[in-house]
Amino acid sequence: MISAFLLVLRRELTVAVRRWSDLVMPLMFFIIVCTLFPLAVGQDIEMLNNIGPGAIWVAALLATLLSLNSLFRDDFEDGTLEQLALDKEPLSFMLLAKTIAHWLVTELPLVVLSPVLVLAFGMPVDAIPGLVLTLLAGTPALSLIGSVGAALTAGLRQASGLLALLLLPLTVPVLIFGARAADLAASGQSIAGPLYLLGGISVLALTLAPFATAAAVRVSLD
Amino acid sequence: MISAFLLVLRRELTVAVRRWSDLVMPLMFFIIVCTLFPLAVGQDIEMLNNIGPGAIWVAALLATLLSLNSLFRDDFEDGTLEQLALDKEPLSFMLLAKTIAHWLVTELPLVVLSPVLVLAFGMPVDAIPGLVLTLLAGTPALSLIGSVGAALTAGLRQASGLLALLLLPLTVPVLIFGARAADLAASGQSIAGPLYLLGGISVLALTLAPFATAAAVRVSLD
Amino acid sequence: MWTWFHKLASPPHFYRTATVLEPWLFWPALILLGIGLYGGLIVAPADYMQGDGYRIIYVHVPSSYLSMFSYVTMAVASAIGLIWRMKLAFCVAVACAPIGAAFTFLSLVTGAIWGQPMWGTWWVWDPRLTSQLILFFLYLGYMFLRQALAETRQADRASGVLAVVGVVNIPIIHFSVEWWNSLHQPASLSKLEAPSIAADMLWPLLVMILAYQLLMLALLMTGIRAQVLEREKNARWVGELIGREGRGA
Amino acid sequence: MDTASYRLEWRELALWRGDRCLQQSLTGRLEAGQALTVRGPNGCGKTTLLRTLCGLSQPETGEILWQGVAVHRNRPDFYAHLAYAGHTNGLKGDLSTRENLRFAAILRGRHTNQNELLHGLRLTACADLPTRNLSAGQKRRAALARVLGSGAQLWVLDEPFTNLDAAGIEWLGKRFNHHLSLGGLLMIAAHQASQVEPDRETILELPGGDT
Amino acid sequence: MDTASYRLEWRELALWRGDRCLQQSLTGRLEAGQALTVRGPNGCGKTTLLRTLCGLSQPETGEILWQGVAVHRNRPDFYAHLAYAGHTNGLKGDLSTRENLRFAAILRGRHTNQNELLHGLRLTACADLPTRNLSAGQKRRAALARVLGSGAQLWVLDEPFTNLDAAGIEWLGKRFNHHLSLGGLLMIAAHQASQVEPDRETILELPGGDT
Ligand code: HEM
Ligand SMILES: Nc1ncnc2c1ncn2[C@@H]1O[C@H](COP(=O)(O)OP(=O)(O)OP(=O)(O)O)[C@@H](O)[C@H]1O
Ligand SMILES: Nc1ncnc2c1ncn2[C@@H]1O[C@H](COP(=O)(O)OP(=O)(O)OP(=O)(O)O)[C@@H](O)[C@H]1O
Ligand SMILES: [Mg+2]
Ligand SMILES: [Mg+2]
Repeated sequence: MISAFLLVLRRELTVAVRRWSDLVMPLMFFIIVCTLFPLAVGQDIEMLNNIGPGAIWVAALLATLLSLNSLFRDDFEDGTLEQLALDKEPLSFMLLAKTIAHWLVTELPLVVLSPVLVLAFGMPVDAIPGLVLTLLAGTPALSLIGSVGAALTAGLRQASGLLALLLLPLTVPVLIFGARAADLAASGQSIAGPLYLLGGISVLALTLAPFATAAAVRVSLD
Repeated sequence: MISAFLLVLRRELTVAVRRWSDLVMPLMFFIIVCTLFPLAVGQDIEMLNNIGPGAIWVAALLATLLSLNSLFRDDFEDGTLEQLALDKEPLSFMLLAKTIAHWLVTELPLVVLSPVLVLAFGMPVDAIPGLVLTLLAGTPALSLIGSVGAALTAGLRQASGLLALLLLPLTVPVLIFGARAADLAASGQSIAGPLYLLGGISVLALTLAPFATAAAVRVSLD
Repeated sequence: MWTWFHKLASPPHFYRTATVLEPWLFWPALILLGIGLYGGLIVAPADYMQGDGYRIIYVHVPSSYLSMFSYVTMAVASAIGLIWRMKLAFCVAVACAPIGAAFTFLSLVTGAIWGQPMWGTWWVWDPRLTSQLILFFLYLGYMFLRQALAETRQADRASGVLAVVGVVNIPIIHFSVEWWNSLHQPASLSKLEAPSIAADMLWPLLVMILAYQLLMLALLMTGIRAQVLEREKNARWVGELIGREGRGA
Repeated sequence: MDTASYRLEWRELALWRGDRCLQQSLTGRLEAGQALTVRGPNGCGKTTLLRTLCGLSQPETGEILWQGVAVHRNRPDFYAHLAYAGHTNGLKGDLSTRENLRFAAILRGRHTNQNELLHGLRLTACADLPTRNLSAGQKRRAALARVLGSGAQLWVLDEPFTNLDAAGIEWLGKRFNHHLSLGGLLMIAAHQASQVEPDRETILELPGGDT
Repeated sequence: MDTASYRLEWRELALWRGDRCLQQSLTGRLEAGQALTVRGPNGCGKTTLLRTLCGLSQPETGEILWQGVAVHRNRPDFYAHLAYAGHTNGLKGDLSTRENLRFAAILRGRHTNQNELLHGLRLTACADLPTRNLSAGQKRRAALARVLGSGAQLWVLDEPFTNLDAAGIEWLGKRFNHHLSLGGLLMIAAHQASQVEPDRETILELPGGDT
């Protein structure tokens, strides 16, 4: 089971590297969204400071949405999803590997890049560890919850809007807590509370989402 | 030539209307993205006011990007792009029809709906005409520039991915001028300058983009 | 117990049960609605702070409560359908969605109307309001997903998964007032020992809630019947039913 | 169909994919009323040849002439007489067969009687389903219907018999012969028998394929 | 391959798509060393039957048993013995044939000698190309290689001969017979001859298809 898991993970990463242009898109998008705010809002440092954490979180959520769109669609169309569903290893496990690959490929670069964007918003350097921590704790939940929605819409074309509609209600708590925690971090307060909550949501999603995803994939294939 | 143009346009629209939910979806998506900002940034009305125009433009760009993703990929995979390329009518013309359909289906609803979102950000009602005008002037450029990128990535050669990456930043000027103009409009200033600029970019894109798109499609098919 | 359960779960049998139940739910609902409105609009005194404006509570609170009740019903029915592969359960879930969406919409609209005099604005990005809006999106998502999937069987199971997953939002809505400091009214009814509301104002509210509840169940029966007929339209018993009614008319 | 006699020629074509040379010095012609069947092992370049002749791919060297004029010089005229069906079906999955066909017909400026064609291909019962839901053979039939109803002189078909049942193959063979008897041109790639009357058919056996 | 004798049974299956009933009351069984060839006109439900037997679709009514146990009760055991290739090839276009096969093999916990299989299927020369670039027949071969190298007892193949050249069809037939002689089970849908020795083969002729 573990070996199947690692195998799927490795294949996903290989495919992602071959399609590096798909990989860079969400990242570019993240940067563009973040840089746009200072342009839209103007030079008022205090204001920028204020919206910074929220903006970074929104950008992360949107970048996730952008990339989730094709998480299962390609596999659905070329028939590899079918093959996974016919394997003796539990489907939920292998889909979890796919989701983790998605996180590594899409979310992790955002997290790594976020310190740079903190500077774009003129936030204090001390805010960096807090922001990075909240993103680390919260983005897994985004990927995991997102995978359920992606699995439900795998067989549908032009489903980006539907996907957003399905995912928004489920990801908003993550967004709210994430932005709140990042905000606290920026103003130098303790972020332990919301951070644990975010971590809690991620762990909960980790235990439940794979099963929902597997069920959804089986439905999409029917 | 005109009739082929209209025909492609009609088919694209039929495909979109086929499931009425598809039509409503970009709208829902747009609304959802716009609701994310207040959630993440907090309830401070002045701040919301400030980021409003920028947020609405980001939402529009994102909706465009998400839908462009599949603008030509579907056609490429099911072979209808091949069929268009083999038609006696000029390919660039028919692709322009596709792009216009894309604009009508994805962007126009956003433009129409944007006044409602102005309220979500608590912006003054006077800001509405300005915002709508900037969106009207700027979104065609997004669709047109986007179509070149979509054509390049349809067949997904590595080099084309790179080009698409170069194209994405091209939309940034549109975004910047758009957000700036909307911002001016919201604070009651004259928007003539940026508006002409946006219109200029759109017209330029209209005259050049179709040829680039056609060339890109032929490259993708080879 | 199980035989009874299985008998109830057979579509023709349930169809007949629902047909019998429907009027027994509908008419009491109407009567209670009348009593509740009379009590709420005429008997209950004007509020010393809000004047008559507060009377919208008699619409707002019941519809808010039922918006959540409908969702839970939908999720439970979906779970049953997914686990035991029971088609009837999906009929229940599908019937719940538009009813719940309508109540949610009503709650949002009445809340907004009430908010205008109370808070001086139609809408604020307050946790309770936001989460109620999100509940509305959840209903929409459920219905759009069904719309997008052409085959009923597939739509049932896919939307079922969504409904079950989305149930996590219900506690968030309910407790949002306590978890965040919110503009919105905290729970005033659930504190049973010492209700923070005058008895004259309270009883019409309770009556209204009961009336809404019965109304929701009546609508649910109608919805389920329509679903059952739609799905079983090729079955023999439906043919007989239509034949009989056709002859009767 | 008009009575002018058409002709497609190609000279000294070299087909490359990546850094592999698939075929070299291919020269040939196809005249009105004739069929060319391209055969050869998997991967020898049949599809590449057909796509190159249609102008979808560029040949590495060599030239392709339609009515004596280089094809890339006169796309509109060539494409007005060409109908192609490749390995992919060229159908929009969200549209029904009828809608897909109507679109193709209007684009060509024709108003064929769809019903007769749909009936012949036994697609009547599923003509209003989104083509996404059709069975593999039904999709193939719909793709062929587009070509058969196009009114084009030159049909280029890449493995047209794929996924078809026996009755479908036979019916298609009849249509091929009918098309040829009216002076049409036909070029197919196939692993099965082409169903064309032997005296109308030329077979091009491509060498190659890998070890 | 172990020597236990396997068996797949299905009882009273009803296959529906949308609101159309494709097949009713299908009952049958497949035992070790036997092949079942499903035939029938396009759109009669062959693919749907195969997918249902594999557990990819739910039958409207009826049950499917592997070794006497309902399939959906014991997926892991059933799937450990099953290899399926449908109309889609199940290959990642960005990975090479070798990579695709290696992935499939490791997932099954096997280390077959890829090279021999690739050689038999004449894929050696293009084994390191991304499968997206392969010819139609080569893609099909790669998909078949996955099944042939899986070591599974039950092979379920939907139109395996599609796009294959004559030599490929013959080679595949030999492998089928070899698999059966080792006590394997084979189920295919095909419009061509199945290449299986007649005494091992049962033919299931599905009625239907549309006017
Ligand atoms: C658009 C605006 C509003 C929305 C979306 C909304 C939503 C809700 C919801 C969902 C509930 C049910 C809570 C539960 O049962 O846990 C509720 C209850 C209630 N709402 Fe609102 N509301 C809005 C505006 C208002 C306003 C302006 C007032 C009055 C100042 C108000 C007063 C109440 C009261 C008194 C309850 C009953 C609380 C309880 O006993 O639990 N609401 N509302
Ligand atoms: N939603 C639907 N409503 C009605 N009929 C449908 C629907 N979806 C699919 N069908 C029909 O169901 C059948 C599916 O058949 P299936 O794919 O199993 O055929 P097949 O025997 O494999 O055919 P082929 O030989 O062409 O591969 C087709 O006839 C198709 O038209
Ligand atoms: N980038 C590349 N580098 C090397 N060889 C390539 C490349 N891309 C494609 N090929 C090879 O080119 C050939 C393309 O063949 P083509 O698709 O024309 O074959 P075909 O004759 O139509 O075969 P089939 O009968 O299988 O359809 C294949 O052998 C493929 O492996
Ligand atoms: Mg080929
Ligand atoms: Mg089939």
